[in-house]
Amino acid sequence: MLEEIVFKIGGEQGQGLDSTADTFATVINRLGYWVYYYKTFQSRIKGGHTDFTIRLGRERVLAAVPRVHVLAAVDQESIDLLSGELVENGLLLADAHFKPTAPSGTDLIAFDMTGIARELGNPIYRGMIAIGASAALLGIPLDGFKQYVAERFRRRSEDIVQANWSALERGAEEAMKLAGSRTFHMAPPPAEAGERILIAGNEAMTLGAMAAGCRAVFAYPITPASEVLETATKYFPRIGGLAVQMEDELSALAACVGANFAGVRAMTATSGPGISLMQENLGWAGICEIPVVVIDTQRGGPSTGMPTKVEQSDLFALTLGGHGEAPRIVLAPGTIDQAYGDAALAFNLADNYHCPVLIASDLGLAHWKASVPPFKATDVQIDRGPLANTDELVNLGRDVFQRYARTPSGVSPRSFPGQPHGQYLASGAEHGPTGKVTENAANRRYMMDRRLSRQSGTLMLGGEPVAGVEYRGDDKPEVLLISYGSTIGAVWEAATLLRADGMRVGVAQIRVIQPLPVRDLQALIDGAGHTFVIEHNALGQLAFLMRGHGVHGRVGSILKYDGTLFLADEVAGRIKDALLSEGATAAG
Amino acid sequence: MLEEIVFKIGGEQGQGLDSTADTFATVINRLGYWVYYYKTFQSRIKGGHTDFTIRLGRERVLAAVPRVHVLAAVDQESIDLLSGELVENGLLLADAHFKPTAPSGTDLIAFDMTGIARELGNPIYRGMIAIGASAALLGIPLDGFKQYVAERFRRRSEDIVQANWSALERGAEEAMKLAGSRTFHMAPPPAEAGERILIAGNEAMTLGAMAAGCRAVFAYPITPASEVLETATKYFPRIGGLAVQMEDELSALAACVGANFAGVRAMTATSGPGISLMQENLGWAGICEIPVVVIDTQRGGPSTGMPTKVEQSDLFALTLGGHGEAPRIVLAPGTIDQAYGDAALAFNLADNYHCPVLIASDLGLAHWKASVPPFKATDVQIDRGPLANTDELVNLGRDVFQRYARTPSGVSPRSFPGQPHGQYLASGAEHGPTGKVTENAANRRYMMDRRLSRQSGTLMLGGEPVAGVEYRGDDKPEVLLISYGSTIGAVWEAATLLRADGMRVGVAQIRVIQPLPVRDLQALIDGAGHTFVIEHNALGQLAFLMRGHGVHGRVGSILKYDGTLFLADEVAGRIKDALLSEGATAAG
Amino acid sequence: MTTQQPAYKISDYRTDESSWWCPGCGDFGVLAALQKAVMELAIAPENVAIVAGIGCSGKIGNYINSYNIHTTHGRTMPVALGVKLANRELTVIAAGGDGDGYAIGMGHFVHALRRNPNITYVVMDNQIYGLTKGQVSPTSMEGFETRSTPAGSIEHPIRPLQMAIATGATFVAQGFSSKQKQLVEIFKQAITHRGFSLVNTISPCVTFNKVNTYDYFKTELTDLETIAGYDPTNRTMAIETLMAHHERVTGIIYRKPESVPFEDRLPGFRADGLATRPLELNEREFDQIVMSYR
Amino acid sequence: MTTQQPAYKISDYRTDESSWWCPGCGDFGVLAALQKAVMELAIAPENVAIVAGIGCSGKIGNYINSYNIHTTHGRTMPVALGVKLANRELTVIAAGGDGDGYAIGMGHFVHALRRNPNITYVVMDNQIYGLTKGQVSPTSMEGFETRSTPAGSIEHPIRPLQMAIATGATFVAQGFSSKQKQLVEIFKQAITHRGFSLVNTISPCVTFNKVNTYDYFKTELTDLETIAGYDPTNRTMAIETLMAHHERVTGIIYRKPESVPFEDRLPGFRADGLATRPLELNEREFDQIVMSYR
Ligand SMILES: Cc1ncc(C[n+]2csc(CCOP(=O)(O)OP(=O)(O)O)c2C)c(N)n1
Ligand SMILES: Cc1ncc(C[n+]2csc(CCOP(=O)(O)OP(=O)(O)O)c2C)c(N)n1
Ligand code: SF4
Ligand code: SF4
Ligand SMILES: [Mg+2]
Ligand SMILES: [Mg+2]
Repeated sequence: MLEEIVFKIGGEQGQGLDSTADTFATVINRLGYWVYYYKTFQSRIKGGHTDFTIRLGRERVLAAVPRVHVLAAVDQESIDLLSGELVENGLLLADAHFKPTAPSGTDLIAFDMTGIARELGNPIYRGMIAIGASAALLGIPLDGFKQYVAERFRRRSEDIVQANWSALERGAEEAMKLAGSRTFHMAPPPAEAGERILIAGNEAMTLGAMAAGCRAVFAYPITPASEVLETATKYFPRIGGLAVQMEDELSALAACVGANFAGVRAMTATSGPGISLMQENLGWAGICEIPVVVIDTQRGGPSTGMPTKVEQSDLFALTLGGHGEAPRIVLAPGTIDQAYGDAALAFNLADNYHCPVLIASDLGLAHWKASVPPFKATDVQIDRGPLANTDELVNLGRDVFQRYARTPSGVSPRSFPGQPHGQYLASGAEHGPTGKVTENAANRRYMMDRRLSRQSGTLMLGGEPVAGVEYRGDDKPEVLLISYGSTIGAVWEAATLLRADGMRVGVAQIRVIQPLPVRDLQALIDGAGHTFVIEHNALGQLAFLMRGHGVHGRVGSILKYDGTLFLADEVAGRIKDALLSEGATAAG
Repeated sequence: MLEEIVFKIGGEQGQGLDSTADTFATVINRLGYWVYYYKTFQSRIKGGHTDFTIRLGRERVLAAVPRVHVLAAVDQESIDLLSGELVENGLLLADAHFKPTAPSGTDLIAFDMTGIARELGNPIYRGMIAIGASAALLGIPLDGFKQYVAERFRRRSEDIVQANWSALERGAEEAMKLAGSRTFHMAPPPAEAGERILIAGNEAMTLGAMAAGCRAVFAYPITPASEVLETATKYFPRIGGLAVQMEDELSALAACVGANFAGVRAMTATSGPGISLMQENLGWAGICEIPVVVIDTQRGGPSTGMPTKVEQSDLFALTLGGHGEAPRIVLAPGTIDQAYGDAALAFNLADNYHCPVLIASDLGLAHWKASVPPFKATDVQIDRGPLANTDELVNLGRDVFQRYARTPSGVSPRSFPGQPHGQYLASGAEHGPTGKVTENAANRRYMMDRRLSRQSGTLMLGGEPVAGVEYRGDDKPEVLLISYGSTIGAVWEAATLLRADGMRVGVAQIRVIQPLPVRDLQALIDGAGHTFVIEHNALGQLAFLMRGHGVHGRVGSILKYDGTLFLADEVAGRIKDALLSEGATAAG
Repeated sequence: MTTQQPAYKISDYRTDESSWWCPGCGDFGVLAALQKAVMELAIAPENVAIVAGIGCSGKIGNYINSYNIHTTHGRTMPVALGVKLANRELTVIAAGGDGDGYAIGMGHFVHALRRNPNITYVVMDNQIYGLTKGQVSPTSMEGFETRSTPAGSIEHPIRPLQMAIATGATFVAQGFSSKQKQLVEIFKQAITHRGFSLVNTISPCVTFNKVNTYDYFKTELTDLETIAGYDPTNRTMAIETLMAHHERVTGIIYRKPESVPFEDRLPGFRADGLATRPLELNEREFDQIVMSYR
Repeated sequence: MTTQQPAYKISDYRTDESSWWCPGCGDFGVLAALQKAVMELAIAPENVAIVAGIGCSGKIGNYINSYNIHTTHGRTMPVALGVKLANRELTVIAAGGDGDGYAIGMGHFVHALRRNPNITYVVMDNQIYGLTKGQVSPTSMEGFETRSTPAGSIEHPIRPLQMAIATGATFVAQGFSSKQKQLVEIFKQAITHRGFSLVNTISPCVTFNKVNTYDYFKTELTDLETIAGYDPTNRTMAIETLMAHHERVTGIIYRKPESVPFEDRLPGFRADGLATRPLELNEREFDQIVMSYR
C-alpha cells in the first residue's frame, strides 16, 4: 500500500489530453487525496509535446517529482521523452494502436484502446479507457470515477453515462489482464479528509482579490497570467464588478490606477514583458501615493524568452525596475492557499501603504493545481486604510484638504472624487501637502523620505506585523535553505530528504521580497551553519538583493534557469555537493 | 589677482538671460580661461526663476560652487534667492530701474541700465551693459568682448557693432564709478592656453557618436535629453545620416535596434520615463544579441518627478530594470571629454559585445557646459567587432550560417541583410545557434551563460581592458571617495579641500557601472581607511549594487536627493562629520 | 455624489495656482471655457475629475478646483476609463496636448474611441511640443521648421477628426481657444453627450509656434454654423466637409445620437457608482463559486 | 545587395522549420502567397527582411528563408522603419496579427501610415488572439464570445482599412488567405508600391474562432474586381465602398500613385543603402562642426 503515487500522461498538444488529465485529477481530489497537478507545454497551439502529471498522496504534496508510477503515453515521443521518469517496476500504458515500443527497463502495458473505444461507439472514449486502465494500474477503485461521470453526464443522457462506465471498466479489465500482479496499490484516502477544491494559483488569486473587495480587473492577455482576467470576466459581473481587456499593459495598469484613484479596488495581472512595460506607471502610482495591485506571473525571460517555462527572474524588475525612486511592496506566495491570502493581503497593504503592491507569482504557482481546503470569504478582512471623512471634509471647507499631509506614519487619509472639499491634484511631478507641484528642496527631502519609508522595516497591518519570512524546520540548523514562490515545494521536500540523511535543516520561505525581512534573515543565517538560496534564475536575484540590503554571511546559491523544474532530489543533491566541495561535513 | 572667479546672473525665465549668459561664457572661454557654466531652471516655459553661473579659472574647473563674486540680478527674487552665495565683499549688480533692495552683507552696485539702453537706441542693449559692468567688476578687460561682438554683428551692420561696444563701455564705466576699489581682479588667462570649445555633454555625446560612425538617431523629446536628437538633426543629414523624431520611446529604441540589425550604428537618447518604457526592448536586443546604444540623461524621478533637477537615480533601472535576465553594459562619463569618448566607446563595445550599451548621463553632464580641447575625429577608432565575411558566407552555402555559433568568447560574427547566405532569425524567444526557436534545456543553459557572460569580468576592446574605475589621489588614503557622473567634479574638489585639512584622500571615479569593476573596487576599499560613496539619490544605488556584487568593507553613503547640487564644501563637510561620528580621527 | 443643483460661481472652479503658462498661451482660453461649461451645467467641483496629460497643456489640472489626476505622458485615456468605470456618476474630462494624445498616446486614443465611454477628451492642439521647447508634433504642418526638424517636417500631419470618425467616434468637435462662446457651447454638448467626445481645441503656442498663430487661424477657420444645411449627424457629410476644409473648421462636426456608452454595455454593470458600494461579498455566492473548483 | 535577376525557386524561400501552426490555419496561405510574390518579383532571399510580431502569425519568419527579426509584441512598425532606413535596398516586410498590430501596436501603425516609408505591412487578421488561446481582438465582431468576453464583446471592432485611408495611407488592400492568386498579386503590388502598403489579410484561426471561418468568408467577401468602375485611386470611392461593404472586400482598395516614400524626403538621405557606406567621417567637416562650439 503506497502513501503516494504519481501518474503522468503525455502526447501531442491539442489532442484532448488535458481533459483526460483534468478528469483524472478532479476525481482523485474528490476522493479525498491531496493532489498536485502540473503540466509542461509549448508556445504553440497544436502540435508539440505536452504532458500532465498528477501526484497524489495521503498527505499534502506540493512539488514536481520525477518518480512516475504509471505513464500513459499517447505517442512514441512521450515514451522516448518521459519513460526515464518511471520508478522501478513503473508501468507504461499505451494504445497498441500506435504500435508503441518501450525502452528497456520499462514495463509496457499496451492494448487497443482505440479499438475498444470504437466498439463503445466513439473514439472519444479512449480518454476514459485510459483513465480506467490507469486507475487500475495504480490500485485506485473505479467508484469515484463512476460517480463523477454520472454527475457530469446524467443530464445529457443515461446512455452516455453507461458508455463511459463501460469505458472505465474495459480499460481497467484490459490493464489488469496485462499487468497481473505488477499493479501498484495506493492506500485509501485519509479518513478525516474534509472537502477540498483543486485549483490553480491564477484562479486562487482572482478569488482572493474578489473576497478582498476588488471589483475591477484591467489586463492584457499573456501566458501564463491570462487566467486572472479570464476568471474575473466570469465572476466579477455577477457581483457588480467588471473586467476589461485593454489594448496593452501600459493602459491596463493606467486604468487600474485611475479606478483606485476614484475609490475602487482594481488590479491587473501580467507576465515579464508586461512588467517591463509597466515600469513608468508603477513609479507614477508610487509618487501619487495611489494603491494598486499587480500580479506578475513570471516565466522564462528575457523578452519573449521561454513563455511556457518556469522561471523566477523578474525580482530585479519588480523591486528595482523603474527610473527614479518610488515605493513598491512585493509579496511572494508559494502555495495555492498563500496565493489566495496574498491577493487579499495585497489590497489591504496597498490601501494602507498607498503604493503599488506587486505579487511575484510564477508559472508554477499560477498554472499548476493543488488540493486546498475551500476558501472562505470570511477568512479575508477588508482594511481600507486611512480615508478622509466626508463630514470632516465639509467642515474643513475649501482649499484646505491636504492629501499629502505630514503624519507620523508618512501615510495620510485620501479622499475620493465625489467627496465635497476633498479635491486635490494627484501628480507624477513632485508636490507639496495639497498636491500642488513644487521644487522646494526641503519639501522634496520630506516627500522622498515619506514615500520610501514604505519599503523599509516590517510591514504592519492593523497593528500586527506581516511575516516577511516563514521558518520551518530544526533549531540551529546545519543547513538553512532560503527560497520563495512555487520553488518552495521542492525545497520543503529537499529538506525532508536531507533530514533523512541525518542533517538538521531549516527552510526559510520569503513571503515579502520588498521590504525584505533583513533582520529576520540575518538572524536565521547567523544561527545556521550553511545557507543556500534556491531560485529559478541565473543571476541569483534574491541573494543579490539580500546582499544589497546588507544581509551577510556564508550564503551560497543553488540556481536553475534551463526551463526545467527544480526537483527535491536534485536540490538535496546539489546541496550535498556544495557542502562537500566546501569541505564541510555533510552528516549521514 | 584671483586665480578663479564666479559670475552669476539670475532672473525670470523667458527674458533673454540665457543669451546674455551665453555671450559672457563664450567670450570667457575664447579668452583662454577654463569655464564651467551651469544653470537652474524650472519645468515651465516663461516665468519662474532661472539663473546662470559661470565659473572661470586659470585651471580646469568642473563643479558648481556657492562662492559668487559678482551677482547680476534682473529681479528682486534673484537677490533674495541668490545673494547668500556671494563671497565676502561680493558685488551685487542690478538695474536701478527695478528699485532693487539688497540684503545686508552685500554690496549693491545699481545703475539705470534700462535708461542707458534706451539712450543707445534699444532696451535690448541692457544685456550687453550688464556684461560690460560685470566684466569690469570682475577685473576682466573688455577687449575680448568687443572682438566677439564685432565678429558676430559686423555682417549685420557696423552701427550695431558700435552700439554694442558703447553698451559694454558704458556698463563698465558706470560699474567702476560705483564700485571704486571694490572690484575684483582676475588674473590673465594662462599663456599656454590652446584653443578650447565650450560645449555641453549632450552635444559632446552626439559628436562622439558621429565620430564613431553612428549615422542614425531615433528619439523622442524629453528634458534633459532632447539636445541629442536636436544636435543630430543638425549634423547627421550632412554626412548622409538621419535623425528621426519618433512617436514615443518604445518606437525610438525599436527603430534603433532595427537599424543596428541591418548594419547601421544607431542610438537613442532619453531620460528616466523613457528608460522605463524601453525596458522590454532592451531585453529583446539583449537576447537577440543586437548592439544598440542608449543615452539616459538622468533627472529627478520617479515618474515626472523634478524634470529640471539633477539626480542619479536610474542606476537600478539601467542595470537591473528589465524582466528576465539579459546583458547590458552601462558606462558613466563624468566630464565633457569623457562624454565624447564614452559615446564613441559605447558603439565599439556594443559591436563587440552584441548587446545594449547604456550611457548613464545626468542633467548636470548633459546641460552644463565646460571648456575642453576640441574633439578630433582621429581620437576615435572604429571597431566593428566580429562580422561575417561575405565571401565565406557564399562558400558556406545555404542553411549553414550560425549567427549564434558557439565561440570561446560567447560572441559570434553577425551578418547583415543583403549578405547572401547570411540569413538568420533574430528572435526574442530562446533559440539555438542558427536562431531557430527551441526550448531545449541544454541549449538554454548555454545561451543564458553566453549572454550573461557579457556583463561580468572586465570589458575588453582590441585586446585592451576598458578601465572600470579611475583612481586619482594619494597612496593608502585615509579616506576613499567613490563617485560617478557629473558629481565627480564636486568630489574631486572635496578631495582637495580634505587634503588641505591634512588628510590623505583618494577618489575613485566609476566609469563602468555594469560590469561593475568589483575586484578593483575591493582592492581600493581594502587599501583605504574609510570609504564613502557619494551619489545624487536616496537609496544609495551604487553602494547597493556594490554590495550586491559582493564588494564589502566599511563603506558609508553620502546622499543628496533634494534637487540641489552637491557642492565641494558640502561633500567635504559631510565626510568630516561622518568620520567624527564614526569616532574616527579626522586629521587636521 | 449628491445631486444638488446650486448656482456655482466661476471662482468655485478656480485654484490659487500661479501661472504655469506663458502670457497669451492659447491654453488659458481652453481653461476658461471649460470652467464656464461645468459651471453652466451646474456640476459640483467635487464631481468633476480632470485627467491631464504631460505637456504645457497637461498643467490645466493645476488651475481647476476639482479632482485632478496628472498622468504619465500619453496615458490620459486609460486613466480616464478607470476613473469613469469606478464611478460613473463623475464627470470625467481628459485633457492634454497634441503630442500627448496623438503621438505617444495615439494607440489609447483609438481604443478609447472604439470603446466609447462617457468621457470628454479635450486635446489642446498647438501643433508643437510646448513643454519640451518646440519640437515637431503629429499635427505640425508639412515643412514646419522646429528644433527637431530644422529642415522642415517631412511627415504628413495626422488628421485626428477624420480618423476619429472613421474609427467610429460618436462625438467629434473642434473649437478655437479664442472663440470662447462657441467653445463653451461645444464643451457643454460634449460633456452631456452620452459617450466619448473628442474636442480638438486649437490653442496657439505663442512661444514656439510662429506659424499657426491666432491671426493665422482667424482667416483659416470656417465655422460649421455658417455652412448652410450642415448636418452633424450625417457621417458622410462630416467626412467630406473635413476633407474639403483640411480639417480647419470649428463647431460640432459629428454626433451619433444613438450612442450608448461603454459602461452601459458592460455585463452586470450597475447604474450607481461602483466606488460608492460596499466591498463585502455575498458569502453564499462566493461559496458557490469556490465550490465550482471541486 | 547585388542586383542579380536569377530565377528563384519557391524552395529558395523556405526553411526546414516544422509546423508552428495548427493544421488548416489561415496563416499557411499568407506564407505561401508571400513566398510566391517575392519569388515572382525575383527578390533574392538575402535582400528580404521580414519583421514579425508576436502571436501565431508572428511565427511566419520561422518559415521564410530571408533575414528575419522577431520583435517584441506590437513593435513591428518602428523596427521595420529602422531596417528600411538603414538599408533602403532591402525589401522590408512587416507581418503580425490583428492584436499585435491593432491593439498594442495601434499607435505605431498610425505613425507608420503617416510617415509612409517603403514597407509592406501584412496583418494576418483572424479576429482573435491565437497564441494566447482565444481572447477578443480589436477586429473581433461585437457580441463575439471569447475567453475574455464570455458574455460577448461589447467593443466596436476597429475598421483598419477606413482608418488607414483617413489617416493618409498610400496603399491599402485586403486579401483572403485561401484566395491565393489574388493575394499573390496584392503582395506583388504592395511590395512594388513606393511607400507604405497595408495588406490586411483575412487568415482564419481554425482553433479558436468558430465564427469567422473559411465558410463564413466565402459568402461574406466581395471581390473589388467584380465592382464595375471601381477605381482604387479614388479616395472617396474607396471609403464609401468600405462603408457600404463593412470592410468585407478583397483586392486593392486604395492606392495613391504619387506617393513619395519617407526615406526620399529625409534631408540629405542618399539613394544607396546607408548600411553599405564606410563609417569614417570627413575630418575637415567634423572639425568645422566641432569648432562651431568655440
Ligand atoms: C515618457 C515621456 N516621454 C517624454 C516626455 C517629455 N515630454 C514632456 S511634455 C512632452 C510633449 C509636449 O507636447 P504636447 O503634448 O503637444 O503638449 P504641449 O506642451 O504642447 O501642451 C514631452 C515629449 C515625458 N514627460 N514622458
Ligand atoms: C508585451 C506583451 N504582452 C502580451 C504578450 C502575449 N501575447 C503573445 S501573442 C499575443 C496576441 C496574439 O494575437 P494576435 O496578435 O492577433 O496574433 P495571432 O496569435 O492571432 O496570430 C499576446 C497578447 C506578449 N508576448 N507581450
Ligand atoms: S510654451 Fe507655448 S504651449 Fe507652453 S505655455 Fe508657453 S505658449 Fe503655452
Ligand atoms: S491557434 Fe489559430 S492562429 Fe494559431 S496556429 Fe492555430 S489556427 Fe492558426
Ligand atoms: Mg502641443
Ligand atoms: Mg489574431
